[in-house]
Amino acid sequence: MKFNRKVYILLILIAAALTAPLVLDSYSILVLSEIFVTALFALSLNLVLGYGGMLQFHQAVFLGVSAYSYSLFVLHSGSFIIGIVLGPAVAVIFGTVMGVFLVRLSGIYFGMLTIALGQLVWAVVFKWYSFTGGGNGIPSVPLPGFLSTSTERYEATLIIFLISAFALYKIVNSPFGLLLKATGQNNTRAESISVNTKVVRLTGIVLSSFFAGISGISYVIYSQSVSPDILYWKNSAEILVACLVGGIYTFAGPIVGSAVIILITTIASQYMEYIAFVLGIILLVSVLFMPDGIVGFIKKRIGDGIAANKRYQ
Amino acid sequence: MDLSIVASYLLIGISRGMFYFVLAAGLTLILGVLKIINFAHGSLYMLGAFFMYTFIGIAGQGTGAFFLSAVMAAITVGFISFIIEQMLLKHLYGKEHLMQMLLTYSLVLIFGDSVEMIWGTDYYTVAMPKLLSGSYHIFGTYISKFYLLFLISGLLTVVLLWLYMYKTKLGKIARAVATNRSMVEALGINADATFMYAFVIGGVLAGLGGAIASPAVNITSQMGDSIIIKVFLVVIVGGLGNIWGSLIAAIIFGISESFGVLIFPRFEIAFPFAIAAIVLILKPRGILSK
Amino acid sequence: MLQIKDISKSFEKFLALSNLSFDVPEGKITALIGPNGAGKSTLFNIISGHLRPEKGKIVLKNKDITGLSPHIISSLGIGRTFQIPSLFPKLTVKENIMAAYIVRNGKTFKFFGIDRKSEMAADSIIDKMNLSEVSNTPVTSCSYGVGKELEIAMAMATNPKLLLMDEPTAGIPKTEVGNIIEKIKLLCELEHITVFFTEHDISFVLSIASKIVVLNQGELIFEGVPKEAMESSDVKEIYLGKDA
Amino acid sequence: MKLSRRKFLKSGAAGIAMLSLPSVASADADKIKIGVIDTYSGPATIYTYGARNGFKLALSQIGYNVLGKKIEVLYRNSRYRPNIALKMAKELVLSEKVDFLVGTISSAAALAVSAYAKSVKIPFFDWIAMSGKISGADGHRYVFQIEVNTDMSGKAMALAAAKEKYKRYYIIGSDYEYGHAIAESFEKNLTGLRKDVEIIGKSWFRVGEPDFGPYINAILIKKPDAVYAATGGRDMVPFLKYVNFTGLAKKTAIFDYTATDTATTEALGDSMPDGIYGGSPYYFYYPKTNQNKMFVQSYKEQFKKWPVFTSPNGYITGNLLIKAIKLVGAVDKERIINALEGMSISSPVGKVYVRAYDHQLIAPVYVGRTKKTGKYPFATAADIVTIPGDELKIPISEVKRERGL
Repeated sequence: MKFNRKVYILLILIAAALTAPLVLDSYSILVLSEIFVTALFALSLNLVLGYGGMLQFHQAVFLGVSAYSYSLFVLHSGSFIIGIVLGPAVAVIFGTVMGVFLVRLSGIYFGMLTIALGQLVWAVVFKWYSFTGGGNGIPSVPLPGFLSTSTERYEATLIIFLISAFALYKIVNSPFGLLLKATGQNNTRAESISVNTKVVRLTGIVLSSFFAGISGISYVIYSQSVSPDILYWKNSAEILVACLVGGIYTFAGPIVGSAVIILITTIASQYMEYIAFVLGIILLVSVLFMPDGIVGFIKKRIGDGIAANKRYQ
Repeated sequence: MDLSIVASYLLIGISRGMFYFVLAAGLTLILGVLKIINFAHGSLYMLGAFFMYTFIGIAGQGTGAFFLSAVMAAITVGFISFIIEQMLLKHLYGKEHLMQMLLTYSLVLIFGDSVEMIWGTDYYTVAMPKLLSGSYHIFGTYISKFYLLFLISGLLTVVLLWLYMYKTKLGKIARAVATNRSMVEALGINADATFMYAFVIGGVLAGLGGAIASPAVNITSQMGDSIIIKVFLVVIVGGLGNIWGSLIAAIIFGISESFGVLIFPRFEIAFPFAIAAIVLILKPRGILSK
Repeated sequence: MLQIKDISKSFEKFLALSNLSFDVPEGKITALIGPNGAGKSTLFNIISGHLRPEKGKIVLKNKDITGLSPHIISSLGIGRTFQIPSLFPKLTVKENIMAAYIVRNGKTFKFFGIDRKSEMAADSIIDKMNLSEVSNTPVTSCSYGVGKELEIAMAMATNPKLLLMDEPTAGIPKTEVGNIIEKIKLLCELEHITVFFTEHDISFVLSIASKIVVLNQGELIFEGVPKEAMESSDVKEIYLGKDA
Repeated sequence: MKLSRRKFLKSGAAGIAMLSLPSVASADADKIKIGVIDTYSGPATIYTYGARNGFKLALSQIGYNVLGKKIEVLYRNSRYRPNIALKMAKELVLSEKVDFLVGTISSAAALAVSAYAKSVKIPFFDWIAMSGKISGADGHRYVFQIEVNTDMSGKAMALAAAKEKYKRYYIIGSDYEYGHAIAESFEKNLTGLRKDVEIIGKSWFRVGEPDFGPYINAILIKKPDAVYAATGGRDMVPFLKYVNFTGLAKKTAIFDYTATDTATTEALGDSMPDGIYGGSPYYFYYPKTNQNKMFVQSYKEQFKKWPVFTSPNGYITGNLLIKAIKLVGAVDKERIINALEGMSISSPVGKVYVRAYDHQLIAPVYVGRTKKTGKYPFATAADIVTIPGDELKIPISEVKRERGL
């Protein structure tokens, strides 16, 4: 197998991430696992946003529904394995039911419906005091035995992220991925080459809700508590910002975006009060000057670089 | 329930609806003309209330001072919208709508914190002007005079918007741009001017909404959040970009809420979202569409 | 091959097509001509399923396809090219073509791996249309001409029985027009594809079409061979004005 | 498995996160670190600054030093969001290595931080959030409730209401944890004391509701003898403003916990209606003991403001902690917790103590009616009745039942 420079760097990074707990203090490990949770969540959004070209303004519903399903199930029945499977399953059910209605619309209407449906789920979870704990949510969610120490929890979020990211990468580069991208870029043309665009977009939404469901489980492992906040639309807006800052038309964009946003907010929150202001400025600068995001920007630089030295060879 | 109670609820419902319309009109105008959701609309509403607090501090407590401050606050927010449009939004017109919407969301984050930097984190409240405090004894119950403010500003908005849209050249172009922008540009008309006016009028209305609500609410950086979600839903039900549709939807929301206190069970907060979702699914163009 | 049976279509008050009937013979090149706004694009959108007619039927080889959704009509063998090249901007030329093959090979829901068959098929069309040099460049950075040719390549990839071409020579410099004509002839004779294209430049039509259908304000003015079209007074009237 | 060359590098960007975070603290022995998490923006600030100032006063009175160790206090603004409060608690414990956690006006945040404190065995003092679950159902060894909770305050208001002649009550409140908890406790206690009392209606408005018109109109139509309003920190002032300009206070008696508290009356100024029944664990002008006078005097000197009902909580929290550390003679958390259990302390509201079983502060509630006496630019509580803590505390058997033991 011929490996090249890029794959080596990747393997080094993964090895470093796996061994991080030996090197870093426990707070940095906690922040790292938050990054892996958010990065997977952002990747799941970007499947429909960047590739599928759909304005999904409320992806947090799928993460929240999965986290709540796991927590409520485990609290009442206690069997972890079923809980872990149930989370993404419930997310997929929500993804399918919402998707069936969403694919009938496009553009702004699609976006508005995601907000309306998402906030409907938030309102029910927020108000169903007796079942979901209402505003308090579930302060402490039991986890399986093998996730009792923070290092084990960190490794779990990392492994979940690596496997899911690899799967998503494969999907994005699969025949289905190509058709999803095509439908996202030009729905009419896709129809005229016999692509059933409604079904392709629906499949995209369902897949994205599945991976958001997995990130919901990863979230519970990381935070060990759930509150209706995770279902509020602002949570979805924050992840949208992460995708854009990273670059929505690249695979790694959402990962880099999530890492940058979380690192900046974590470091900033230790020193200053106005984190939202910082995030706002970053988003403003990205939208105006770096619409392709950090990874898009770098790729263009390398791309021009290669093209440039080709001319001189 | 006897007739007078139903009448009292209708009056409260309509005046609440008028308040929602002041905010919804601006949002749907921007949506129709610029084809983007202005997430910053809630922040402009909040700014309206903060400027109102500052101007009332200068102008004093009299009723005349209240209305002067309200107008000043609305104009100030309109001016801020002008700067946003000219300095920021204008550069994105060719680009995808997602970028423009994310730009407005960045303003939500920036305004939220800058308000606390400028006015501090204490919270403010504006005293109710004498003319409007107390209540009328009509329909056998007490209707607070404050609703007068909602009614007047709502009607004012209806009239001014009608004049702008149907009686001014720019308004007609704005309507044309809303239906088919490329055609308008093909005829050599500069659509950008209508974008600027739509965004500024939207800002003025959001500021006015904040100013007239200031006596009744806590003026804080989070005040925009809950109301704006409601206004989004009014715009959806009314039909994106359809100003008169949002007027009817606003009144429906106002009345259903004011009766809701008596009838709806505890899940009352979920109903507006459900209504909006259903309307979007069945009639995406809103209740007035054919 | 394709029968248009008294199709009518109006947009609110504007009557775009009024009970239009004619048929497109199999294995031939048929031209649909008429001044701008005659209803050519509207008819194409009705055939391809993007618009629904108020009245009338579209029959493809005695199968009524009126009102079917665009992707089903396309899968029944009606390919389409657009007046302004409508492609997948961020995908490469090869990926644009592969998309059509993936659907054709039923690999739409293949979530992992690569579809070798589609890749090879796409490569062969790219060689045939000598687009190999731009094969891996995203469409956004390709020239207008490449876009036009890619449209034709993608149409061929869907293995259509009937190809609707919306003004194939639009925006092409005079020198290149011959190249496009060759490609269309190649499609018809070698690949046995029935071609039905719209055009408003008479001279180009006469050299290639074996049947001409002329529209004006949504009504059928003439249907027949090119030679007769030249003599018909009605046709002259639209093109050359009253006193011709 | 051939790793495809081109794009896969990008998904490995997790490496960027490898740079270690600037973790500030090294757990040196000669410093006591306390992490305070609360909401320091928006309407809650009139209460959260009060608690913080009381706490600062207690610590400044011992020069931020105990047993020769310097006391360092870190403040974090959780902006009323539970998941942010939890994240900051983790940052304070793991990165800053704090010895004690203090905080939160929001009950949801208190419950989340309390659960985390239990898992990392760090004592957490809740000084404002009043939900009965904090020391009750979700109580544990590492949480201390230095605040009269909803069970006790609801009972105090019920005791006051039972003395009055009102029979037909209408309950209205903010639709979140605090609103429901205190309304439930009030209803349970009042209907227990007075069999003739009847609840004729209930309605709940969203936190941050801009227009109370319909809710007040519904009350006017039902014409109750009295209204119990369960309004929390963020709706208290706007709600009472509406009550004032609709004249509701003239037509029906109104009971509202902390309506008579200085923070509320000062914020409302002259638009505060007279005659509102309010309960508060503290007023700066009552009780008229000299310890309270000294507390008020040094508080006003240092913070230029009147102390509010949360100020003594902060002050008591500080003094309890200092007394326990001195008793134990070291920053040994387990022994400090044992010392705190049952510890009593003299405070601006007289002698108060921490009940051993559920770490709940047992303190009195003073119920009075708002009156603009002209002595201050805002209304104060008139004809105050003191209800001692022992009369309000919930029997331990009840706490056990709540915890399902």
